[in-house]
Amino acid sequence: MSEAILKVSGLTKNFGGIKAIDNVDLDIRPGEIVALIGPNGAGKTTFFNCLTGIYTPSAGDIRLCNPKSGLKTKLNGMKPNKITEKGMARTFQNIRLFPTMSVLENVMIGRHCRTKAFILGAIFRNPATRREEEEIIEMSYDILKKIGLHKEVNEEARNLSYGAQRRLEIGRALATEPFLLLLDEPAAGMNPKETEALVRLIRQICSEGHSILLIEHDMKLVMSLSDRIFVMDYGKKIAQGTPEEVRSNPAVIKAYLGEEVDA
Amino acid sequence: MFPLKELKRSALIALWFAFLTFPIMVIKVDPIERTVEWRWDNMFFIALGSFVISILSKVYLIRKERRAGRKKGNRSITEPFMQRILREPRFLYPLSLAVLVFALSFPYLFSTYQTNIMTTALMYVVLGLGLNIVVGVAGLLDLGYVAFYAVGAYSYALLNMHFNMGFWAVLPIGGLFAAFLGILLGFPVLRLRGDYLAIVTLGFGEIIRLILENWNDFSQGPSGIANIARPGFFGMDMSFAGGITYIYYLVVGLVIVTIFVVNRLQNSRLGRAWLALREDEIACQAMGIDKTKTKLVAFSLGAFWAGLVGVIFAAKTTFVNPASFTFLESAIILSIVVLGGMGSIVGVIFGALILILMPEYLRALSEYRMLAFGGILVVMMVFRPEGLISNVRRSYQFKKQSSGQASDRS
Amino acid sequence: MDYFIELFFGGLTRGSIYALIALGYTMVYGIIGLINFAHGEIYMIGAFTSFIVATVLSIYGFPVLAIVVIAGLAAAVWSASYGFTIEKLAYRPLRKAPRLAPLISAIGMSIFLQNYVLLAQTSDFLPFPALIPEFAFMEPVAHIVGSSDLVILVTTALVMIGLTFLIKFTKIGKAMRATAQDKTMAVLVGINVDRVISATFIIGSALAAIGGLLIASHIGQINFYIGFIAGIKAFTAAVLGGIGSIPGAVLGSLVLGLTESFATGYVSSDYEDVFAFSLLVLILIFKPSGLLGKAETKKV
Amino acid sequence: MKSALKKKLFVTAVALSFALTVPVATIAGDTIKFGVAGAQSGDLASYGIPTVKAAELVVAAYNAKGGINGKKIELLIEDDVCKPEVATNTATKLVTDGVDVVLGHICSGATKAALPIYKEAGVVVMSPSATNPGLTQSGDYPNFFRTIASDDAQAKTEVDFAINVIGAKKIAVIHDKGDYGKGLAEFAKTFVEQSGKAEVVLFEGVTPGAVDYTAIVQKIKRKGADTVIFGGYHPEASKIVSMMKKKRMNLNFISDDGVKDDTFIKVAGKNAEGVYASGPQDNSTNPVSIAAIAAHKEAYNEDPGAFYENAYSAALALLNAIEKAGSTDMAAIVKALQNEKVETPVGNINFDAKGDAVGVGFAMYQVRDGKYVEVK
Repeated sequence: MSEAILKVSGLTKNFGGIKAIDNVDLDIRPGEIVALIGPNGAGKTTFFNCLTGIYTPSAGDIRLCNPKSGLKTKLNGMKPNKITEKGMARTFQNIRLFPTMSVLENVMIGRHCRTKAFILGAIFRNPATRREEEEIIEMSYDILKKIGLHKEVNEEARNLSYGAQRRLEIGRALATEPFLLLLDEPAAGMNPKETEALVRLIRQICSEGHSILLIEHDMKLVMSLSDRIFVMDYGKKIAQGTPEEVRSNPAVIKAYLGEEVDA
Repeated sequence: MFPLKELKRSALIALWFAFLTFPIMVIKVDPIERTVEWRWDNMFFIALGSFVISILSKVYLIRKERRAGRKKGNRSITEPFMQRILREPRFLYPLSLAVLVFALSFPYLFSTYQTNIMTTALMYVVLGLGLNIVVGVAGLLDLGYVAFYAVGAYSYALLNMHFNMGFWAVLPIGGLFAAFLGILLGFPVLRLRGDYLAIVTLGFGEIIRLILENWNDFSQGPSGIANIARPGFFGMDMSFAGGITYIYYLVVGLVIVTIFVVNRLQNSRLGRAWLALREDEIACQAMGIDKTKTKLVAFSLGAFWAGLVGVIFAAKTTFVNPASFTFLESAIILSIVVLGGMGSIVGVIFGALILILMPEYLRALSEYRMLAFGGILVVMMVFRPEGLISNVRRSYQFKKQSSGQASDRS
Repeated sequence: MDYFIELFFGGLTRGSIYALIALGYTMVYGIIGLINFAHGEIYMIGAFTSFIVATVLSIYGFPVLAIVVIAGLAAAVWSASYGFTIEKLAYRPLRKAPRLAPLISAIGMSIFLQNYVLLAQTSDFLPFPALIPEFAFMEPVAHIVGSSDLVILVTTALVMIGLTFLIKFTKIGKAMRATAQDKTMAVLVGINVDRVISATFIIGSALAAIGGLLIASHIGQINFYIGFIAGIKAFTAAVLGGIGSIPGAVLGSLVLGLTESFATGYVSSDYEDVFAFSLLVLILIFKPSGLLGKAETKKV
Repeated sequence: MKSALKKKLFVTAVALSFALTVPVATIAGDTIKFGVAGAQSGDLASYGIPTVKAAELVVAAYNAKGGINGKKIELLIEDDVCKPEVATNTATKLVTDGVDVVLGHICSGATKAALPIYKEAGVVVMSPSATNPGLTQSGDYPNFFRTIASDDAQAKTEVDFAINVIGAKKIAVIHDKGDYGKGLAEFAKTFVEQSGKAEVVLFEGVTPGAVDYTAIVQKIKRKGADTVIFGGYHPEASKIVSMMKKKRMNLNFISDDGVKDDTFIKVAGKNAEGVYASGPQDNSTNPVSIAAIAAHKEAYNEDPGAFYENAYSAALALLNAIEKAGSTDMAAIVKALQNEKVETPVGNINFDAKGDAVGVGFAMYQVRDGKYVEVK
């Protein structure tokens, strides 16, 4: 087995006196689909925000290792855009598309960190810029085809259906050419048919060489898709392992049952 | 028929305004002579005026509702007239050509005075387009834009006075100075959000003006710098009217260049990043866009145009003093952008022409013109909050089968 | 030391003056997120109304105390009416509009109101009657703190306490806080948001009017332009203290007033405003949401 | 009130008709085009409107006599709001309309901006109120004249008075950071320093419109000044004077033409008592001045406003020069202005080579019992 592409050790995040994340370890190996589950408020999204640089972790270590170049980077304290450049992209739980930009442009934004044209290039449109622009459009269109939105290229993103918006977020993240994709509740609000299509899409993306870390509440999706599962509760990691292992873990059952009883 | 209920409502509104304006409109006191003048006729006019306006606006609303009811469902087909013209090249090109021909023949059709006014208006077009990059496209609320304008103007005034530098040499320098200052200021403040940024830029604009006012050794203080050279044309000596026409063409040229550049910028990698930044900063960063750098570029590019126009302003007026660079000036340029339609080039052009030419032609209203100006600003915003002409995003055409064959039109 | 104390009290008075206007700014901003540029004009209208009423009453021979009370009430009532009307006409239709539209509408309203008063009254400066009497017991310290300074200081303190009480403990205050936090939720729990916003404008405007009366009486003159300059400063103060926060507005105003006073006293009044704005920039760089503003938590 | 409104409508209509006139239509020669430019709206309108009235009265009187050399005089009135950038438009408009001479502009900044345009067009300009010394002393504008003395002359009058008459030793020079006030204050400072008899203990500007002047007043006290020389306009002056009274300070307060205005006394009330201000020499015994004021009272039923006499004088001087020169050619008019004396409300004047009126100067006044009284 090759080296982990993401290795998180002892990650802790405090808000005031509250430990939203408490000493969590996690690792992802190339080609894996890993799920992060846990009851509401367990700290999953906070965990994502720490990974992607939106929050600065209070303690711990986040290391990213590019499987192709073997380049290792410590992500703590890095700006979100730098982290994306390093090859880790994400989607958001509460969809954050660019609402009045077109579907195609949303994906084109994802190409930003992989392209170079600047002020002078934009003004003079020299051959290099033009070529780059064509490549951006081409590649973005290919991604739209992959996620099935190529018929809506010029539609404003806010006019898309909920499921389509979620897919567009994935497409936009893919455009940044990540080797690790973080999906925050990608199936939330989808109907069963859309969920099915999403599962196919995630499998396809994974088969194309992107590793995936996802947060999800849809247990059926998680169990059928994931290679390994990490479980969090009250900011702590309470279990990890294959779907079978996790399913039979008493701590996990207690966390979920406890939640159900409470509700 | 007009319902009675609405008449009653309008009557109540009239009463309310009669009450509201009572102390200011009706009573006029002379505290020295200790006399009071009761101007009851004013109350009558106010009541009558608000009654009529309230009825008219109600009629407008009712008709609008009816129209909206009829049109429900096919909104996308009845695209606004202007939008269609802008989207269709077969309309846009001939129209642009006609505008260009008109602009070029303007000095021959109208008097020197009219040309001079038009030059001023066109300068504001460029200022508006520059600020549009900052506010309209990148969404950074800048209330101190006039500072960069002042930097450009004083660059030329000072370099001309001390080193006898010519207009053409200073034109790029003034722009670059302003852009540099934009970076310098932007660095600490651009991480502020929304309205905090607004007040800091406002303060910065005031600081620049106050420095110009107080630092006599540097800027000659409030009495300003006079006798600034007009722009030359290969050393040619020009008559007075010739000079005005010349500056006019110069500004027309600058407008064309600005439109070209701003248009290209908007439809580039950078322009997309600005738009994305305006819509969602966090998502933007997560997509790998360097927030600070992108904002700084927008800020300093906007400043660059202000600097250029500042140089032209100094050359045109041949005199600069700090009084020309007050907050009101920033507010007017901002109004141009918002009124025209944020992010829309054509909108900004319209906005500038309307806002700058309006007070000139409102001169007939003499002392009422600023009142009208303020009122019109409010009314326009209430009726068209998204501006006169909203931005037309570029659309892309793809041939059905092959993915790569992308052709686009702007 | 004497000089320091003099400057300190001078700065305190100046800060209190800003605070009376800044409170309205901060309330409106807190609730609808709008920089209400016309607020300075409301203050000006308050000053004018009290000027007109006071002069008329004094011509008809009313006693001073009655003049103060009636002029103050009239100023509050009319300013509140203007605030209410302006919100309804120029801001309410724009509540769902793009963010900058209400701002431009406010700038337009500010220009309109200035010229309205200019045309209906005069462009000249007018002498404002001294409504605040010279207290005999203040005479020994009059060279440091005058009677009007005292009244302004006390009023500002009372207004701040009253306002804090109103926001914390009354029904309308609670509704205001709810609306400020989340408009949609406020509607869901049965708060009439339109009513609350109107109330905010009414209260803020009435405060500005009281400020108008006190300040004009302190300075002794008014014209149609006083609102603009005072408004910009008050707004700066509100932002400095953390816009949306009531104690913040007062603290910001006092800090601004003291800074200006000491800058003039120990450096030069040439650069008084440069100091004021530089302070603002510095504070915002290190504390991006002002002195007492709540740090914006990024919700992702 | 009614007639004033009618007047405004009339002026408006005139201005409008000019705005619509295409310049080609006007053929030079049938009339003498007499331009009037200055602030006629905005916050400085009160300084510009009296000039318009003076021009109207003088021109009406001339036309009633049959004009000049058989030509009627036509008024072209333009507003510049006292803003330099607007003033260039105003000047362009007047030049385009074929103006022969211009009475204006009112503010120094606007005048400076407009002058090059008139210079190139060969138009003589005479201001009733632009006092910036550079306008005449720089020698840049051979076409410029004025019927008011320049700021440095005024500052000299103030300083001489402060030192020699009231025996000031420690002088605080305060200004309003404006073009006029600061320029004046700088001259005052220089003159005090040159005299060697007194010292400038403080030289600072206040922000116009600021809500409170306590700090600067405390600073004046701390510096131990016995006299304040203030350069600026009356609103700030009355605020400072009142604040000084509030702080129980009793200093000599000397100010300028911008304060020698009855509005100052009205606004400052009893705090104004004892304040000194320099202003144009008293012309109340001059028959031309008496006639000019009487004409204004008859036409408008009120006392004339600021710079009325200067404007009246300028209009008389300009028209007299055209008459004497027998043409509207710039060189001829300039020569006539320099050589031909003319009786005006500000005295029997001609102009020196730089453009300043010979024999027009300043006198000192003091507020006594609510009135400005000349101090001899």
